[in-house]
Amino acid sequence: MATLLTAEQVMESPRAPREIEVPASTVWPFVLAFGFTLLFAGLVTTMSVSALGAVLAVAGCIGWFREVFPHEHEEVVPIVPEDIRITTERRTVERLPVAAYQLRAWLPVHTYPISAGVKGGLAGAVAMAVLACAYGVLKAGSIWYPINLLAAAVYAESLKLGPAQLYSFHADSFEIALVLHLIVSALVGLLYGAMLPMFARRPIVLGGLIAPALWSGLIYTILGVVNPLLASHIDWAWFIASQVAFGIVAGIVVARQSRMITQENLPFAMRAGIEAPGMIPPRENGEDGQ
Amino acid sequence: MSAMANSYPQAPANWALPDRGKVAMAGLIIAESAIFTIFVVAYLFYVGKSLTGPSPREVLETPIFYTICLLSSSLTVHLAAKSLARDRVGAFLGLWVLTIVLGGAFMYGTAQEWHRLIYEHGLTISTNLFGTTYYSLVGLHAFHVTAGLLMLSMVAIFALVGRVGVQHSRRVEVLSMYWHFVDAVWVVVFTVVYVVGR
Amino acid sequence: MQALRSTNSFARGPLAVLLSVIWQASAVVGATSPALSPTNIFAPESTPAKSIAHLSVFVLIITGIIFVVVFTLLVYSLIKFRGRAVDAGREPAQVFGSTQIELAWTIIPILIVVVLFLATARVIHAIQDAPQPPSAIEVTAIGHQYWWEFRYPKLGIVTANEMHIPVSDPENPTPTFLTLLSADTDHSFWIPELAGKTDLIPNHPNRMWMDPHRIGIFLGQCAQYCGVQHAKMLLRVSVDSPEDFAAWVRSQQQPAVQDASVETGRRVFESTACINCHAVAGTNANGRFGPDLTHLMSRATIASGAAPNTPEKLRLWIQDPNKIKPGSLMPAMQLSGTDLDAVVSYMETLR
Amino acid sequence: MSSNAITVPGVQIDEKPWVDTLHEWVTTVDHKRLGVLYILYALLFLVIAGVEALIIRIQLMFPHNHFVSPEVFNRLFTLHGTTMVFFMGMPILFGFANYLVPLMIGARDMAFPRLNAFSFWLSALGGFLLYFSLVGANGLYGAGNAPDVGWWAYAPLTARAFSPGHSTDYWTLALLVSGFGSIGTAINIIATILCMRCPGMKLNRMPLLAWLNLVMAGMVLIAVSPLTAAQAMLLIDRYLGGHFFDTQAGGSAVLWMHFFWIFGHPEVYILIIPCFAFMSEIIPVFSRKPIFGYPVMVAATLCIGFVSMSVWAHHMFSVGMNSYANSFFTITTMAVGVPTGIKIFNWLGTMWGGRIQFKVPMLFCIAFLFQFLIAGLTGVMLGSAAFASQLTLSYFVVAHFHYTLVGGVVFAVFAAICYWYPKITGRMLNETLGKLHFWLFLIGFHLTFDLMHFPGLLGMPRRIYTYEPGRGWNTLNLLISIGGFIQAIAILLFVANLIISYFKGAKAGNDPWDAWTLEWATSSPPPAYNFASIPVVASRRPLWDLKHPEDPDSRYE
Ligand code: HEA
Ligand code: HEA
Ligand code: HEC
Ligand code: CUA
Ligand SMILES: [Cu+2]
Repeated sequence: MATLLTAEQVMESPRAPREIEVPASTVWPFVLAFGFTLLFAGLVTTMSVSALGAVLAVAGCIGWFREVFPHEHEEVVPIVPEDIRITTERRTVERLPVAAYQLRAWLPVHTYPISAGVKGGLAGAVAMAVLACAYGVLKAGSIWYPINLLAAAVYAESLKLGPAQLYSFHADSFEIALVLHLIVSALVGLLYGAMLPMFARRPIVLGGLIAPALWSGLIYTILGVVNPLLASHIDWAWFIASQVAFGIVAGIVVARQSRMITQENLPFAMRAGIEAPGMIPPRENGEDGQ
Repeated sequence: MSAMANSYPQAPANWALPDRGKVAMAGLIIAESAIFTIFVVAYLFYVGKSLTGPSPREVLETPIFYTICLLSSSLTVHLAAKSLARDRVGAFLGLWVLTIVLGGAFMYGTAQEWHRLIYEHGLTISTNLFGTTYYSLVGLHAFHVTAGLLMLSMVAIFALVGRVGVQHSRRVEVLSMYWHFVDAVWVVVFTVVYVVGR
Repeated sequence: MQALRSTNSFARGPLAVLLSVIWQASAVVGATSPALSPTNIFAPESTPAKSIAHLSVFVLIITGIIFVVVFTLLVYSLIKFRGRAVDAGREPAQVFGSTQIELAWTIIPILIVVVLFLATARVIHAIQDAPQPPSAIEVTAIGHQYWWEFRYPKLGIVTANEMHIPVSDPENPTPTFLTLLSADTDHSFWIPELAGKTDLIPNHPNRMWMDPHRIGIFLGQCAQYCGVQHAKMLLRVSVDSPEDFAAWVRSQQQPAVQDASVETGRRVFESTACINCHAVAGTNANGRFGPDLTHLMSRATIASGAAPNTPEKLRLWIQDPNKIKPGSLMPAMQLSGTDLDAVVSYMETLR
Repeated sequence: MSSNAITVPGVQIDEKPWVDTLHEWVTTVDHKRLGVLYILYALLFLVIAGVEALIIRIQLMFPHNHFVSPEVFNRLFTLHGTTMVFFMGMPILFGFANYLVPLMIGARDMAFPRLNAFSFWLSALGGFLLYFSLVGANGLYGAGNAPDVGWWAYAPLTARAFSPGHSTDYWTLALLVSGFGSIGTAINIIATILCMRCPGMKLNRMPLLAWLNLVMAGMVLIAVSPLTAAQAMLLIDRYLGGHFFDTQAGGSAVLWMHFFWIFGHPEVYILIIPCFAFMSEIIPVFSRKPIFGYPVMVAATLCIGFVSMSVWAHHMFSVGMNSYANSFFTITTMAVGVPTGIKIFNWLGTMWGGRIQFKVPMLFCIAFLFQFLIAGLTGVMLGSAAFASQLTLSYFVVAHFHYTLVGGVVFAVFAAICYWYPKITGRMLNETLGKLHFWLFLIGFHLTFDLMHFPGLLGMPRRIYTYEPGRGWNTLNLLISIGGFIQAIAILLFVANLIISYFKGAKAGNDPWDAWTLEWATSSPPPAYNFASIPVVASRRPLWDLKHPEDPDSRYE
């Protein structure tokens, strides 16, 4: 609890000071600054200006030094008694609607740990990779095919691969594709982890179908720019299937992580983990906070 | 108004904040480090890019002895500050003066090296890129050593007339922070100029 | 569009009016048609400029979507949560934050950034690391304070201010590769419809290329501040058909025309300081400080576009360059009236 | 109520002889007075550099216009850019930091009051030194000896060979001198925030303004120092015949670019972060809600500070770096958008569910949000190296940075002045004049700088004193110039408002906005000692706790 005193209280309080010492005004910093500037100004005018600057600077230094040594020069200012009002007209504070039994300051208690999302994302990544490679083996006849295509997103060398080389192993493409795949999957997983509890009704539907559909639509529109090689070789049915596989696996893994409150009757504020004052009677030790 | 506390506020019992002198010196050191970094980068960038001689390999000699002087002055200044904190003013004064002597020796070394470069090898700041970067970097450091020596000497004078006591120990510590910094910079400058730059 | 509708419902305040005007105006002007300007970056005529324009539209769309979304949120909350008189004496619910929401609006932008980066990185690579085919034309462009020097080392041509290059047929590409040098300060080579800009920096040779798909004159100008007359360091690139280009090359390779009727002019030229700064192939004038004048009359403008190449302007220029281009590094030569006329006539024979 | 005249312009000052008043202000070491000095001095330079901009705009109204000579034009944009960044932007923000930080953390003064005065005078005299170039040497004719190398002063244009005389030296020395001042102030701000907080004011309870100024000051240390070093090198070149940037002797022009932008980019965040701080204080108060996501806001600021140290070469996309460097600086540049976006979203989150009061300071904040959004997005376009190779060095860049600097910094500064004016002077600003100022400035701003994007897209380079007709730039430039004059009228109104309200404004009382931070817990203007008794706090909103004792924040922290 913050405390501030009115001036009268200060006056009444036996330990409160009647007057306060503040640093005394002094001209020396100004003199030093002026001398310093003249010192430089001499370079663009004449040397005598620099000489004057040097003299002023030395004087400023000495003056300043004597201002703080042996002790700092202060002057005394009497306290002017004043009536400071700290008050408000706005007396009523509204509350967010929360479930009746959730009498907590921090809402809600149960949310996914961030790691849950990442785990889900990585699991989804595996599922997606399995499907993509399956596609490579079944349809294209080489497990490296989808990997080379993915790498072309960043790696312009891959763009230059002829049709034949697309089917063979390239260490650089492989590394790039792997890193890219893992990073994006982890990020998307994190996003799922954060958003699923907010839209709690059917996590798997949301994460497994709606999100992949949105995502695929997005990719569909931008792929030509981001990865033209992939765009020209893509099989959209398989692509969407692998997105859905990602979503479902990620959703399941996230949902498994901790048993969270998914009651849909909870207000959005709680599902979104909004931090706000609760409806509670004051805590006993409320005074010291933290 | 009912909100007003009606007792004089009590500060939290363990309310301690860092010393402002030290924080400020740390800030200054950060800023100075950035300045030195730029000069060091320029030096390294131009290594071997001079269009004319002389080159560092031809003219530089490694100043081992003076380097040792400067580095050991870090130790003496530390011990001096410690002595003052324990109120042993005599020891403080001795060590402090020793620090100044060591720093002075270093400056003497630099002066000698410059004299040799200028008069024996004709290398000045405008000779070539090496000259420009060398004198700037080493000169910037020498400038800092000189400034440090001036401040150290001032304290020494006050100490000699008996005006320095344990109550000034904090200020002296701040000054010694600066001196350590100047030494640390020398390690970098030394490496860059006399090891990497050749 | 969504933003438009929500602004209309907010039509109470002048803010709304202003915003929708801006929005619509920018939509109109944003659909920049090529006719708008001869230096429109959205009317590309060569591969590098085209891939940049393509990428630009993509970036504009993404940022446009971000704008619409955030703007809608802003306007919505301004309307929905504006303070009302009935709420006097009440504070709204005090909300401190939400980790999940923060996470969401951190990750979505990260993903967007990744996409933008990938799209950009590939275009950079495609433009900057393009190999030079053997059929390429090589030009060395040298920036001088307020004029351009063009050298065609393989063809033995030196010219100034107006560059000629052949049109490049996609079937049989003849791109032009430029080496960019500077004789004094920084400059930047910019023909918006042909390629992005690249600086000309002393001690720092640069490279760029273009493969124009259309015949015509392309305009541009120096883009990097280089001194007093940075503004009048204009560029003209003439993209010629292969035949025209070959003809141009042949004519440029000739030494200067020797025309007996302007003998006096030539003598004045060769006996004044002109020759310290200018070269005319086949004479004793071989200065390099100013533009090569061997084929001066083959150029449509003088002083890098500061004036059209007409006898009057040429006369004015030689009399006092500052009248046309104040700050230009060519001094007024103080020629007498007759000498001046003679020199101008001489210049006019340099085709 | 507050009838206090010990500090800051008060009624009683008028009764003293003016020499005494002057003496008081020159010798003062009070952080509030120094803050006011900073702000007034910066406003003076705002008008000076604004008039320079107006001359620029008159010259560019029509193609082939002859209002000023090319030499004068080049001096004008150099002075305009340099002044606006170094003698308007930085000082005004330092001024607010000086005034507000001690009050907001419950301190009696800055950590080093004398250093504070010294730093202020260095900054101020640096500005005067720069303007002395107008009368130095050649006198006033043709703008005298003023620097004409642009505010980045690229080498080798600054070398003796291309810039004889002293014009470039004025630029260097003025920035060097004020740079020392900036470093001094930054050290002072850091020491104040770390060492002078009132009891209970833990780091995680500090107002965001204090936090953001801490980050800003840290960036000043790391960013302004390289500029100082580079200036020292330039001086060595120009006075001692060194070759750092002498391209004839093997020196590198590109090295200067790197050095300048290692400073220059963080510099723009130094300018914007305190403005973020104003947003973070003003938006909550007029939305009647605490800032959304306080810890995230702090983290995002630190993140911006860090990342912005590694993006400098996005100003050099036309310089001819290899494709890897260009890609690297593309990703880092765009990455800055993420934490910045977080901040924008958090301000929206703060407004969401609040009760927004459209007072003048809040109007400026809303305009800030809208404009900074666009400014940031054009920044992202410039950050895409390939796109940037078309946009860079064109008027599109000029539009981008005026959107950030005027639409961002100047709007935020106006918000801050309108918000804290009652605290500083004890009087309310006139609301009607304020609204008029706001709308006029908004219209002028958008007319000028929205349209400025298009000449850039149509190939108009920056820093040209005149241009060719027939390129589609004419009408746009005319409208842009008109916008500049509307801004000028708005600023005139604002200045008038400041003066009139100072004498005629309603008394403010200590807490006119019903706010929650400590500066509102003392009288307006505050006494020399700030607080009669040092406050003790237990939450981020100490005044909320006092106003709602039944429901204090301290309970939830
Ligand atoms: C206050 C000053 C300020 C600020 C804050 C910024 C912010 C940014 N600037 Fe700007 N800039 C300048 C001042 C400023 N700039 C100046 C003065 C110059 C020119 C100097 C000169 O040449 O004279 C310049 C020049 C400049 C250039 C060089 C142009 C050139 O000369 O070629 C570039 C290039 O990348 C750039 C980029 C950016 C970016 C990416 C940001 C980012 O910080 C913006 C981040 C904000 C957002 C992106 C919007 C909000 C975010 C969201 C809503 C989240 C979603 C968004 C995404 C996922 C993208 N700026
Ligand atoms: C904080 C920084 C800031 C601010 C606020 C401004 C504000 C303005 N700027 Fe500036 N500008 C820069 C920073 C800034 N600028 C920088 C860094 C550059 C780059 C320089 C370089 O290239 O080196 C630049 C460059 C620049 C150019 C490009 C020059 C060129 O490349 O050729 C232009 C052109 O229009 C311009 C215009 C304006 C205008 C019209 C305003 C207006 O918003 C100004 C409004 C203010 C006023 C108008 C003052 C009010 C006046 C009065 C109250 C008095 C009334 C008097 C009369 C009417 C006579 N600026
Ligand atoms: C000190 C050097 C110098 C001298 C002497 C000089 N010039 Fe020039 N001249 C230049 C420069 C530099 C330019 C380019 C100016 C510009 O475009 O900014 C130029 C440009 C020209 C042009 C235009 C060329 C073009 O392609 O646009 C002509 C014609 C010309 N000079 C003729 C002359 C004549 C005739 C004389 C002598 C009477 C002369 N110059 C003397 C330096 C010189
Ligand atoms: Cu050459 Cu600008
Ligand atoms: Cu930048």
